[in-house]
Amino acid sequence: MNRRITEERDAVTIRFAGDSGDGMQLTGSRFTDTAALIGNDIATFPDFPAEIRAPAGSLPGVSGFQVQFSSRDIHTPGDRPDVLVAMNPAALKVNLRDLPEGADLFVNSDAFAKGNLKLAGYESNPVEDGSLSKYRVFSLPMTSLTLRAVEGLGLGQRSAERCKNFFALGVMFFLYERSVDATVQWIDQKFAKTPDLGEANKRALRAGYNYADTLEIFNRTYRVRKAVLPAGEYRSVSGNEALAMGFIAAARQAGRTLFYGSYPITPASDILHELARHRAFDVRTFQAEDEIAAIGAVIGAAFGGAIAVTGTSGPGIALKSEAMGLAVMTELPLVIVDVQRGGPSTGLPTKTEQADLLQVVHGRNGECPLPVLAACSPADCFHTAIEAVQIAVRYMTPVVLLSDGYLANGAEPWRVPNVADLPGIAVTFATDPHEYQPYARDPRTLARPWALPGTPGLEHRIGGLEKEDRTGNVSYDPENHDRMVRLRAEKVARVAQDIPPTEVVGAKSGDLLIVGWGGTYGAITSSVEELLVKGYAVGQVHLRHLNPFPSDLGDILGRYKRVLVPELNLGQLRLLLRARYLIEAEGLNKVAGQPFRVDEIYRKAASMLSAMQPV
Amino acid sequence: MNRRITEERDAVTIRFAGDSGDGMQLTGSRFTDTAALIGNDIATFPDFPAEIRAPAGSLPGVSGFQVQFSSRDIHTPGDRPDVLVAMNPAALKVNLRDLPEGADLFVNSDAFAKGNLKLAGYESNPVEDGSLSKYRVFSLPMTSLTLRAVEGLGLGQRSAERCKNFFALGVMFFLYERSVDATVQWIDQKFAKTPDLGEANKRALRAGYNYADTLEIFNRTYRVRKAVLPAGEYRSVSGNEALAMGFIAAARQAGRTLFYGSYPITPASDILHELARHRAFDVRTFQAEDEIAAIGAVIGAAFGGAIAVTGTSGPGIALKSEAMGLAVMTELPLVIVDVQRGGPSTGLPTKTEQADLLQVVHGRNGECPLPVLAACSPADCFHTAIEAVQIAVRYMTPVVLLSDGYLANGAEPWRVPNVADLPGIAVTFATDPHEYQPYARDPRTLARPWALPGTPGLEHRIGGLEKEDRTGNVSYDPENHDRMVRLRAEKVARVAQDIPPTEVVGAKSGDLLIVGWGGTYGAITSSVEELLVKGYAVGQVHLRHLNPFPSDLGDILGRYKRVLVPELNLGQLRLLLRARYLIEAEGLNKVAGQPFRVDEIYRKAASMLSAMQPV
Amino acid sequence: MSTPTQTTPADPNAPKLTRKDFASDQEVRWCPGCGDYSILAQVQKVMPDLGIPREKLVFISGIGCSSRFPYYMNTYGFHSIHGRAMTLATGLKTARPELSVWVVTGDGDGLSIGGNHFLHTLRRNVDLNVILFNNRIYGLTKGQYSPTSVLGQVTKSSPLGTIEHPINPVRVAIAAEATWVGRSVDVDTKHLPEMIRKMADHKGLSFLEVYQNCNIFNDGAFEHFVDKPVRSERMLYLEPGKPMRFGANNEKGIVANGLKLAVVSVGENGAREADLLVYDATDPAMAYLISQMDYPDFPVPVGVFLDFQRETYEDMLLAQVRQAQSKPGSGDLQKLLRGPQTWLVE
Amino acid sequence: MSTPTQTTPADPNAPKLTRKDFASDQEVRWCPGCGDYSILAQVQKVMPDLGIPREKLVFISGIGCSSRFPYYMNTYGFHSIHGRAMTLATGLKTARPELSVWVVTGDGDGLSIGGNHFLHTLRRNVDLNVILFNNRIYGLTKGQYSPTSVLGQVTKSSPLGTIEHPINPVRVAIAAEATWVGRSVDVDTKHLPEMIRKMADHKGLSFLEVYQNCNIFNDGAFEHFVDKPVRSERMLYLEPGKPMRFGANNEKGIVANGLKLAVVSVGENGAREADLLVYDATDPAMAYLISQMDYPDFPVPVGVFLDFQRETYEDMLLAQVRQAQSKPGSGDLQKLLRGPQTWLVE
Ligand SMILES: Cc1ncc(C[n+]2csc(CCOP(=O)(O)OP(=O)(O)O)c2C)c(N)n1
Ligand SMILES: Cc1ncc(C[n+]2csc(CCOP(=O)(O)OP(=O)(O)O)c2C)c(N)n1
Ligand code: SF4
Ligand code: SF4
Ligand SMILES: [Mg+2]
Ligand SMILES: [Mg+2]
Repeated sequence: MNRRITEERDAVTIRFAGDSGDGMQLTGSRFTDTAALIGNDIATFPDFPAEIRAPAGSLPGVSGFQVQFSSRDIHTPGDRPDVLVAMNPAALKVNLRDLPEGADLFVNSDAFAKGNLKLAGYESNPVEDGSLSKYRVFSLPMTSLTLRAVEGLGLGQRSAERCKNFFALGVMFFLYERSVDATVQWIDQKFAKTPDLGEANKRALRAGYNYADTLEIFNRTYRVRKAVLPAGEYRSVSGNEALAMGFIAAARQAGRTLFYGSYPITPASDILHELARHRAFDVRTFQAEDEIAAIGAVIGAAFGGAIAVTGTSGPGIALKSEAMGLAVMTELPLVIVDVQRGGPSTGLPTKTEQADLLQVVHGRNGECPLPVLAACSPADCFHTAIEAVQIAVRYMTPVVLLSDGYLANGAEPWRVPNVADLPGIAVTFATDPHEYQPYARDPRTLARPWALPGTPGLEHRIGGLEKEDRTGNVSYDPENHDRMVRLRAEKVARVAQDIPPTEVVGAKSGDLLIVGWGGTYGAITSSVEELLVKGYAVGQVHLRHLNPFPSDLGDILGRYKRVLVPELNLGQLRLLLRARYLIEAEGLNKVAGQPFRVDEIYRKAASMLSAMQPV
Repeated sequence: MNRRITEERDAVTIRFAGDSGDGMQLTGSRFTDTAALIGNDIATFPDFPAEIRAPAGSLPGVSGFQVQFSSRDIHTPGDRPDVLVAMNPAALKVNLRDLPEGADLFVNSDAFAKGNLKLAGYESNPVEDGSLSKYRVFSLPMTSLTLRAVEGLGLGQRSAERCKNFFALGVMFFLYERSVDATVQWIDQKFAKTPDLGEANKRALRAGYNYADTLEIFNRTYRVRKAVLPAGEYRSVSGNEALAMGFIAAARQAGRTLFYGSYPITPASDILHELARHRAFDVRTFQAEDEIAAIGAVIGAAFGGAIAVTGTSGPGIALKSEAMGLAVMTELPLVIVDVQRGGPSTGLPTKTEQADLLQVVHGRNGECPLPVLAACSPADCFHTAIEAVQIAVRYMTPVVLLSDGYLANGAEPWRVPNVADLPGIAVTFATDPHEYQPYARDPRTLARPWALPGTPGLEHRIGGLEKEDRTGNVSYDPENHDRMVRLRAEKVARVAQDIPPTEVVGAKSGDLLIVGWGGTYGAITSSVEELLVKGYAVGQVHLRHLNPFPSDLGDILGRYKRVLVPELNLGQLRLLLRARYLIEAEGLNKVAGQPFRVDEIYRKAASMLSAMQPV
Repeated sequence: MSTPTQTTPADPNAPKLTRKDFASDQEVRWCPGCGDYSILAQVQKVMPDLGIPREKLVFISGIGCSSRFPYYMNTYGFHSIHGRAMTLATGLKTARPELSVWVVTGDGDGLSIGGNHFLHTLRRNVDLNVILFNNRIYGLTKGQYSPTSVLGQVTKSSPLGTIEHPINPVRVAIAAEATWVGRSVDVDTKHLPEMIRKMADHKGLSFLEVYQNCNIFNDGAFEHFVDKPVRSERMLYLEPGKPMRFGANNEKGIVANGLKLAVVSVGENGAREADLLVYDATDPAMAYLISQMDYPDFPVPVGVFLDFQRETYEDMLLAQVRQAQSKPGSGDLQKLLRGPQTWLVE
Repeated sequence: MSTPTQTTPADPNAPKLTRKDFASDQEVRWCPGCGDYSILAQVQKVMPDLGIPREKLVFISGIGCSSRFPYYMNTYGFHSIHGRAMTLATGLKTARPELSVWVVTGDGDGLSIGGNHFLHTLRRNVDLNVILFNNRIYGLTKGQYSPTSVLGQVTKSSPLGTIEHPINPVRVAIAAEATWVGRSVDVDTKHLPEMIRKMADHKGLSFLEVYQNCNIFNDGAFEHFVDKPVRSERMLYLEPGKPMRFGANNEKGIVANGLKLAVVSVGENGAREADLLVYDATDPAMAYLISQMDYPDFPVPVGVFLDFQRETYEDMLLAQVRQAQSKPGSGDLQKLLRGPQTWLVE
């Protein structure tokens, strides 16, 4: 079809949307992997309901998967889709508000019948009543075309219809000049046990591809060239996968068994699922009866010398907080992962948020300090997991690692690290009965010795009552208590010794510093890039260490006229910065269960900046 | 004995110290009540070990009771005792460090035998080796004199010896010119069932009194006249008693049943014990299987329309935090009492501390705000309890009430309020099905309506998932979530509407403002009184409302050159003040499980002040 | 029996409600084919017969697919937090004994994180009606094993099979000293409503385990004995005071030799009707013994395991209240405030 | 049986330890006369005989008077937080199966706040030795009722008497599918050490309830059947495989008619030795039935209620590990990091 033009694009954002049962998550991932394979940079954002399968066609049942793929380095799944694939009216209704004028809109016309329209709250069919005139609408009878394609395989109506997502995928593959081969292979593996289902899906896929090819309505296809990324071997990785691998790697580097105790909770459960698959690495997963049992077991395992980790989400942290205090008092090394979700209470379990920061910093009885780290991208979860373990064993302290639903489920390309290059993790155990004291301290780190049961002559008792300095015996002595409270605080403060100098992106001083933490990294970075292009004197600091803060942070904050702290909460990091540095930090706060859009941050910063120095 | 001089004192501090089994708490309370009865102002500080009865004669087993009684208005049990009664060597060892030179020291010489001396770690007998020359030592064979006094009653040796605390009490009564009558009556009631024990105690009491009278070594007695207090009927009250009565009164004023759900924990258990005695007021106490069940039941009772309260201490708050989030999300009125103790973890269960402030303000997942109040004296607990209930029902919100071990067990005189003068508590319930919406809001308070099960036509469902504005239906809508998060925050912020103007003691502006909260009120007030006498330009603000802060607080803080925040923690209120008002608040922090001494605060403030304007 | 805490009956003249009156306006959001639909339907069917006014009914749940139940009932409802439904119900019933309080929970919500509250609420005999949807899986979190999952079951969190011996909810309920314990099956539309009616009639806590199919994450967990064709052969309906019989034509029965149970065919090799074990629902030891019957050696017992009387928690509490209030001069607030001893300052 | 998770035996040539070797340097801080002293003494007495090196022993407790226990043992110890001892023990044993892990808890710590962990740790059959000090009161918090306090008991928190039906720890343990369940008494210095030895020998979780006198807040709670003069008449020592006998001269016994138990005097009106119920410690239903015996109708049963084998949690877990590691090429970290699919960027 040489009549057809090929258009170059440097980045495209596609959102697949349909019923929970329509397989949109799968469709999105297949498209993502293919884009990754041909060398695009990618970023994804799956967004699904809390129900397993809300009733077919209903608004709460809509599940979406957004992917941005590009020929340049990108940091987010894109603000607004250039292309929306809507498998039914509900999917259209829910996603239309995000669609910019002129965007491509693909709908499965077969699904726009009375029943579904009513379920979605449409009086009339939007595809026909002209209400979509702002978009380039492609209305394709995906269901019937799919049914025709799989005819003769003797599938039941329902299973046959199920293949329509592959039809939609085929159409997209053609329009964006991707081959179906990788997906065909994937289907062959995946459906090895049910070959006829596999065959049906392959037919649907090819049917979609060929349909798009032969169809007249598409007068152009799009080309998104491979991105120039640092050379190396890449894979696509999600935050939860990266955390699981990070902990396995850390245990391997420390030469210890990995013990992971957890109680399932969205969006942290996948860490447990992933780790449970790796017994070969001597990973001992324990699915506890509740969150308290999970951290209790982890404290016991840490006492026994394992690399001990527990993972949960906000409500689970609330339940673990008493035991976290025990870990602080007994000064045992463990990592507590909080994959944050929308709160308060049960809140919005499948949505993302950053509102647990103050809980993990302050949410325990008594003076109960511990280090807090936050990962900033799916791949970064791997390195943050390793650093969390390093700090835990070096300072003999529980460490909190913050992730969030956006990082946990989102995926990005990851240059696979060479195992030989992984940092070593030195663990030393007390063995000498003569000099051993349970609460003696390392002069640099103030860490107490780690003495494992099984070591002759080091028999000792620890617990949650206040400890006598050095001996660790129970003590109610007033001066001793005051000393121990300050020692525990000082120990955590000293973690700052090992924090590398803070990296400042953009202007090293000037009008505005944007300070962020966690999963907002991508959106902030993209907005800062744009601001710098516009010539604004803006700097960016993204904090990985939230307690203690890096020692150079105060100086850096002082070098700018104004400080903006964008957060998916009501200003929790802002509160800590104001209290610590007494600076007039301003906030950009959104608590909608959704990540920031780049333009939200850009606009806020630009308005602050232009107020100061119009470019 | 007219040879004997009577010396006038305006305030005296006595500390009774002995074994956990020696009945020092009882001795102290008897002396306190007598002092109160004759019209002294009083303040007490019981200080006992975490063990029920540590081994006799051991250092950890020492139990102490300090009382200050005076002819003027006092606010604390006294910094250092003028008189120490030490029933054994361990009691001497533990308490000597607090004893100022020249103080009177009464020891039970019978107890200073080898065994006890060794247990207390004394090489030689301090009473004889001259190491006590700094004090006026009165060494009395209390045990043998007691045994002689109770001879013939046919008591066993052990029970007979048990009476020696009454002997000591008798001595003190004589020296401070108090009659034994009130105590005799008390004994008659208390020992009605075991008259011979009662008789023995009375004999020991009188023996001590007469012994002091006839003994030559006492060349003087002391007179502490009645204090000039506002006219009225007084009783002595402890913080936990006052809380219990406050909640009973609040329920009565609201015309509702009081439901108290709790799991025993020091130092909060006495609230449960006290309330369990008052079924006659339709008090329904529920001793739960754990802290989570306690607050769960309280949330259920609040849903049902009861005045619902749960009480615990720091570790229990940690466990309740998830459920507190549910109460915030469902916007139900309940009160959560935290009687703070030494932490972190199990910490120092019987000692006092103020280190749970940040936990109750920030310790929940998601954006989860609730009002926080703190009582400042034992008697103040009564009024704080009533105010907490008022706020809870008016704003339909859980409210945290902070007390501490020092307030809970300490006692002071309390002018008994007239029931007719108690504030009314208006509770209104939704009844009209036509206009009812579960999450509609009162325009002034933003409270949602309270609709009780049993009301025809108001059937509705609530829960922990995010609610749709007004309807209260489950909603995952991004904009709605953002709106609801801000509505919940705004509702709590509006509680400030009902906070009276902040009272400033001393200079209304000037060099130094001392800001305190909770149980440090007495010590701060006394030190400020002294500072003002010295002519310093110092002001005092004591906060009862810690979230939200009073709306006039910012202005007040601005009127002073420097701000000092004394706290029994590492600076928790200070952190909140700095974050909110960006002021360079300085801290005086002690985390020793002990209350502030007046001179500690005085010295710190004086040093700050004299640096500014030498008087 | 009419006690102070008896739930108030409906006004007899009020028009009888229909099952529709108990359906809320919220659309049901379970997976198509989920066993929860059938349980919901049965509960809505039975409610009108209970003669309890709708506003007096409260459904309280924890978190889980099953725990979404209250949203679909047009009564008062509370979808609380994971594992804690029993505690809210206890507080509500104690504060408002005249209400009819129902708890809906799952095998994870009620027996994993909620196990402790389960134990203590049952022993207190708070007058609640507790229905546990046992699908032997965590549904809402997408398929991890639960405390009732069978040993070796492959799930998301046990890719190599679980290594945890399951608990038997009925057995735990018996040991928790419950006064009414029953079991039924989601699809048994004749037996299930009968059980719901019985538990509602029981004064004191009633606990009903319902085998429920999760067709997404644990499909067919019970089909080997629940499926229509085999049901009569592989399930036994316990009836208090009746001999234990089962089988297509009720021809089989259970005999006990000491504590050893055996299946016999009445009439065959000397087994007589009279030899059959007569079920005694007032004897926990008998209930415990029978709870050990399981397929394939035995038919799976459903029906009423225990049914006897013990005074309820809230009745005993209110008795103390009335007792205290009956004392002359009791409840005088001024007296309380004055305490044991006061003194006057002029 | 020697399994990978068997606790390592001591070096045979090492000098045998004495009970003193197990006393720590911390002074014991229980009230004079507390039953805890006697239990501590018995445990310290038995330890040397177990042949387990001291450094391989770990005592883990929660919070309570009883939970101070680990401080007094010269072994590794962990005084954790209230109700959670079981969870720490599970984590430690799973990470370090070669250790001998003991849990010491109380009726409040283990059965009130810790009830859920109790239930699940028992069913998992983690190879722990659990001793529960049951004094039917909260000691450390100065005398509130506990889940085992008798109905009507007057305590600090129940001035008018409790209104809560107690649970029976042995019964709950049986329903929790425990593989070894026993009961003894603090002052029975012959029987208690025997039980401690037996539980130590059991592979799998062993649970021992010890009636313990709190002479401060619940003095004499057990004296009516424990006191020396009446003990033999009012307590029955269960012995697996032996007929159930008791009495000063062992002249009495227990017979069962179906599920109904009765006390008989052997020899009197036709009761023969052979009629006596022979105790079967492998049958939970029998254990449950016997757990219902109580004074005054029956003697109080102590001894071994249950003793049978089931694979332990940690053995099954390690079996999965070994199984996975036996696969060629398993445990390749680089392979793991590369994942299912990679692509090269030049
Ligand atoms: C404190 C807390 N922990 C964990 C979760 C996650 N969670 C929600 S439901 C559930 C299990 C539900 O299983 P079950 O009770 O059997 O209900 P089902 O979905 O099978 O009906 C879990 C672990 C949560 N919501 N809250
Ligand atoms: C989270 C928490 N809740 C409550 C307490 C208070 N507490 C300490 S021990 C105890 C009960 C102890 O009873 P039991 O386990 O029977 O031990 P005993 O003292 O009787 O030996 C309680 C309620 C606590 N320490 N921590
Ligand atoms: S996941 Fe299972 S239990 Fe949950 S709604 Fe779907 S089918 Fe029902
Ligand atoms: S309070 Fe009771 S249990 Fe605790 S140490 Fe004293 S006697 Fe023993
Ligand atoms: Mg389930
Ligand atoms: Mg106890």
